[in-house]
Amino acid sequence: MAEILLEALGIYKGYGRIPVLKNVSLTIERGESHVVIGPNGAGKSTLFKVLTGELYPSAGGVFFEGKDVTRTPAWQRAQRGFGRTFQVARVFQHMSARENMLIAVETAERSRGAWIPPWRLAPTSALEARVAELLEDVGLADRAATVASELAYGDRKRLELGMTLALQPSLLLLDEPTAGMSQSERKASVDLIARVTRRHGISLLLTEHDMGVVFGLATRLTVLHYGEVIASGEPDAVREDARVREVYLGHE
Amino acid sequence: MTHITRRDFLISGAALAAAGALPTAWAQQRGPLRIGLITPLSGPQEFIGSYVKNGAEIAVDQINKAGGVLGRQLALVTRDDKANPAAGVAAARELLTDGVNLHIGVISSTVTLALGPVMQQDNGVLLTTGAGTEKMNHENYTPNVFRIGDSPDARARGQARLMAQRYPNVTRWTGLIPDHEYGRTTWAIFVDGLLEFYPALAGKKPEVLDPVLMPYGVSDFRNSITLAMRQSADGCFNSTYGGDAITMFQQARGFGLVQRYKILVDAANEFLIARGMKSAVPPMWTGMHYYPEANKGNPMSDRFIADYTAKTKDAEPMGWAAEAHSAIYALARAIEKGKSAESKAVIQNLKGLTWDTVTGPRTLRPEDNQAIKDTELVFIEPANTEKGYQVTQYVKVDGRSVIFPPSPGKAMTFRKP
Amino acid sequence: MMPAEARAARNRFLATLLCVVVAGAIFPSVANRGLVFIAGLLWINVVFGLAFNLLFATGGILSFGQAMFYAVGAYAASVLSLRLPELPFLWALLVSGLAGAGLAVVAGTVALRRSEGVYFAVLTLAFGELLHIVITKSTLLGRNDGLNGIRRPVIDIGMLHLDFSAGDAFYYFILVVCAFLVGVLWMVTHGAFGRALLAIRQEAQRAEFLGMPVQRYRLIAFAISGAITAVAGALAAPWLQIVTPDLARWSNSTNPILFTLLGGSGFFWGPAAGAAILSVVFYTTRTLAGIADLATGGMLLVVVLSLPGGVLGLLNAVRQRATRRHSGTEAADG
Amino acid sequence: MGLAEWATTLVNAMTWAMATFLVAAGLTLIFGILHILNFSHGGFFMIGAYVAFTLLTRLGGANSFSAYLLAACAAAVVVALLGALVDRVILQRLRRVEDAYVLIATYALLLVCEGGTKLIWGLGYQSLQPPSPFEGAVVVGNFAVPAFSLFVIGAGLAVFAGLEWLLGRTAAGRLIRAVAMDPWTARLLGVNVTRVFAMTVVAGFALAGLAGGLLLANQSLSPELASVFIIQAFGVIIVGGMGSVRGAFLGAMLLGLIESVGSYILPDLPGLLFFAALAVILLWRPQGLLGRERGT
Repeated sequence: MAEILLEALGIYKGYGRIPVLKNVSLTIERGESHVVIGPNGAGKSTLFKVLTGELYPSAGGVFFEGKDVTRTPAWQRAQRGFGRTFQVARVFQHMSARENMLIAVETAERSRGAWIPPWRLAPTSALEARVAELLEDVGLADRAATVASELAYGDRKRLELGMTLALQPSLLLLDEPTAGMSQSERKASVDLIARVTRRHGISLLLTEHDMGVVFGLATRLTVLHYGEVIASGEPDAVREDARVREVYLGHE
Repeated sequence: MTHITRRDFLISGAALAAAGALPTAWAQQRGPLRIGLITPLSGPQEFIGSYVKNGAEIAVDQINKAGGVLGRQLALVTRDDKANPAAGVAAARELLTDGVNLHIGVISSTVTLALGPVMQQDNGVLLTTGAGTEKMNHENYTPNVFRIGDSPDARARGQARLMAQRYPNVTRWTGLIPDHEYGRTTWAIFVDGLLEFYPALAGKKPEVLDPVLMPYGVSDFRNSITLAMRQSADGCFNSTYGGDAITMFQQARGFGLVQRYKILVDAANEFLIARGMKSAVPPMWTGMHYYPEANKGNPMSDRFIADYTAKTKDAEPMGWAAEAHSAIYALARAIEKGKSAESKAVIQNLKGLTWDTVTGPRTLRPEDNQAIKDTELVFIEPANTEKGYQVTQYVKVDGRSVIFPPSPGKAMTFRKP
Repeated sequence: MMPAEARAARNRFLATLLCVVVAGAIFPSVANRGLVFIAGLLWINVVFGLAFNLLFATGGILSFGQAMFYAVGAYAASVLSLRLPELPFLWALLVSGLAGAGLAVVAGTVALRRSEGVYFAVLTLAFGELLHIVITKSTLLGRNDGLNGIRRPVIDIGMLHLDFSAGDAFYYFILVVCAFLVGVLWMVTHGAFGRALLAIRQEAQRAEFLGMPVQRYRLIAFAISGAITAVAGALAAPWLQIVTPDLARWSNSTNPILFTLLGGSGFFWGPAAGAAILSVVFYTTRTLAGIADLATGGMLLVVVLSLPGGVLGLLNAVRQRATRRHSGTEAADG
Repeated sequence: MGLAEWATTLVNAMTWAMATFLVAAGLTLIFGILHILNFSHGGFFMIGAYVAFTLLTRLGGANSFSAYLLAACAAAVVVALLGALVDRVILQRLRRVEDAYVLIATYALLLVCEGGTKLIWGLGYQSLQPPSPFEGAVVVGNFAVPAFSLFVIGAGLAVFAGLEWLLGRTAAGRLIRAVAMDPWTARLLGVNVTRVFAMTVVAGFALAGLAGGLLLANQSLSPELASVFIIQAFGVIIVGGMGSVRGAFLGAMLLGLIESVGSYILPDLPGLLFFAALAVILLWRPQGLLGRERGT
């Protein structure tokens, strides 16, 4: 059995009196692409927030590379190798794609303990090269100078993904990476995600609605229903699972 | 109010024009002799500034009608010091480099203290018309700054002396003292006076209680009033001022505080409290820069009141108006005496100058630039007049009998109980 | 921003700064000393405003307590010059800066728990009032009377012996130090740290998930602003030769905000322009008895309502329209 | 201290508290809905006081209780109209801009209030004695309470009760609370948010005017009055939790007690404990007693 990268044990989380996650546990092994699915309100986003450190669970623990990170603030998780994108792409709207990427690269440098003089106006050529390379990676080289707010939605999502890759994460957490995309864009971004994760040997956790995307990427599926894991395993196995068919695919 | 303000605006506009238009040298020689009037024309202290302005303008008009000084007319160059040191220094330095070396006005202590070094460095002269700080002729004495009115020691010791004379049996004293430097100083001086004059004049040793410290600039004095209610004193010295004083006495009425004292003496509110509270004013002695009734028959005073009433429809100006008036006359006399408006000569001739004012003759003490004048006190009582109050007694205490000897450069020292 | 552009931007800034300094340097020879005094205050106010705008425009933090840093600096310099006259003034400046930074860290750690807009403003305002009370109650700081008789310094650096105690010599010292501080602020704003702050301002959560310690960065920005403001205050003390507790009050905290909004927060030089305009306004209204409050208030309202981009924003718009019309006519001609 | 002293201290505390609450109520109401810290609130409180003063001195009846109340209501109406004007001309235009602009706009408005007051009513100090039923003292056993203190306390409680009813029990109140919770959703549900905002501003200003009228006999009247209450009112709403009327009520009573007890145990440092308490509370609960924690 491969090494466990991220492990969540008995997560409970509720807003006020309403419980959202009830005793949720899941593991992500190095190299796998783990997709969490579930109908709206199943608690996918909340689970996602707990794993990334945006929220802390009311009970249970999160372990990364064997270390307890349950209450580690998000920025420290990011420095340890979490890479996270948002359902609605979040980038620095008033900066060009290049500047966005530069921020990510410089932050990554700092996280690695490199000293960047606060007063340095322009990045070193090394960083410049890295920025260019990343933009190339996500296919935005030709839009480097475009201000983020003027980028097409799909491009913005890819920019965000690229910025996350700049951190050279060991685990990539994508919240509905293709939400709001056209079919063709979906296809493209699935390929992109598959490519980069494979190239850099990045493990993947994502929540998704679109079944095409799910079965295109997943090496393991976890099904969340009303805040509980009702099935987890090989995609095909899950697909055959009676309860899943009943509660989940029934909804399709 | 509106039309006065517009008129002020026009006047100062003209002054500005005069200041700007005339090339300095020429102005110095033939044009009007310009005198800087630096005083608050905005912010909370504008109220005081308005009296200073009117008083000075009246004096200038009077002197100009009489042919001016050394044949030259006087012109005021007015500046707003916002009762703020930065604005005051900026105004003073502007006027000084513009050739205006003689200044009056400034009633804020901090501005006065801030202008001391400026006047010294840039060879100017300043006559303050009501700044209360004792530091100006002690720790922070400079030969260029004069006070032509009451010094805090003359004022508060004069009040203590009067108390010892009039009320020999009132020997338990307390104070209602705002918790700032000026308040503490006036109390210390008043106590010093009690300790000197009760034994000397009443043959009794006064008993001085801890004063009740009052907050300032607040809406509620009831807690402090309650503390005062816990004391049993016969005499009370009030140093709270203006709006605070009115708020305090108004709230004290509900407690019946003032009735507990046989006598209440107020440091410097003149008619502020009386005008504010009308028939609700507590009966009190209060210190005045100038009380017209007390100076009836002094032609200068009578004429001042006539002109002031004509100018403002107000027959009972606050003392600052008289101070400004006296300051202008002091400058005029000193210039005439030395036949020169140069600072050096003016300072020389101000020192030791005796000149006539609305309060009678005053003398500027050469050692510390402090005027010696009589301390004027009035006793105010509620009355069913249309003003709601009336003055039932007034006295002048001889300034020489109460003022401390000069000690420029040294801090004041007081008798302690 | 390509390195070439970076260099261009830096040179543009240095050129502007040079012009300002030169103008400032020749000013005393053409203006009366009242104006020179006001100009001295103006340079200090320029720093006061720019340090605020580092927080506001770059950091997205609205501080309503800048006066406390100004006051801490002014009082630190005053106490040092009165109690330890032998301490070189440059050291006094340094200590003042550190005091400002220290205070900023203390106040910031509390206030940044509510860093969103007006909450932070109110909390910082409260801290300013607290400091004001502390000053009025402490004898070392001269209570309500403040501290006066603060002498202007004589500075010895190695061979160099500079006497600023006489006349207006200290004006030039203010000018130089302020130019230096403006330079520092420009670097902080446009350098890597400024970039990070700007990113945080635009999308704090994204920045956080990139691994930025967002709150720490905000605190650092607050400390830098506090330190620089305090040094500005320390320069004001010997220039005024008196410091009073009012320096710490919220009425003083409004000043840098006025400068910034008046000049235009979107421009690095905005607060400087605003400070200059306000000085001119106050100088020209200094004799308007009775209506100074109305005039100031009215003018502010007009600016806030009709010039959200500030005066520089207006000029910018005008220039752009001009160029557009120009190119338009060219097109017509061609 | 003895029972009588405790009682006096308590009455003083409540008087301070209710007077401050009267001023703070409108401030915190407007903040709660529009997230505007209205620096000019003190200015309009002052204008309310001047309006009531002018009515009572010109039309007479200065010492009749009903006339006093009527004048206060008139002041509330006048200032409410000014509020409507301010909302129309200034605040509505600043809905979309950053807090700083609104803050400065209200500060500028404060200057205008002060300047205007000086022009209209002059620079001098004035005051009005309480209506005859509330002059003098009420003697209870061995200690006397100023009758006007009781009036101030009563007025404060009444206004608090009124607001509680208005916000809790009426349709308008429900609307206002809905908008306060989440203007976006409210707009989605077809609530005319702009109107609710305007209503709130008018109500807040009316409260300022009412406070001015009710507290007319509490302190002296001069252009300085604008700034007299503002810091303690800020203190009260910060402690209580910005935007919460109940919080302001609690905060006022807490700080009032601290102020009173403080003046008893630290007579040489009047007012210091108020700020000390403010500092401690800020360190302990920056969001205030009833303030909503900031959402993550």
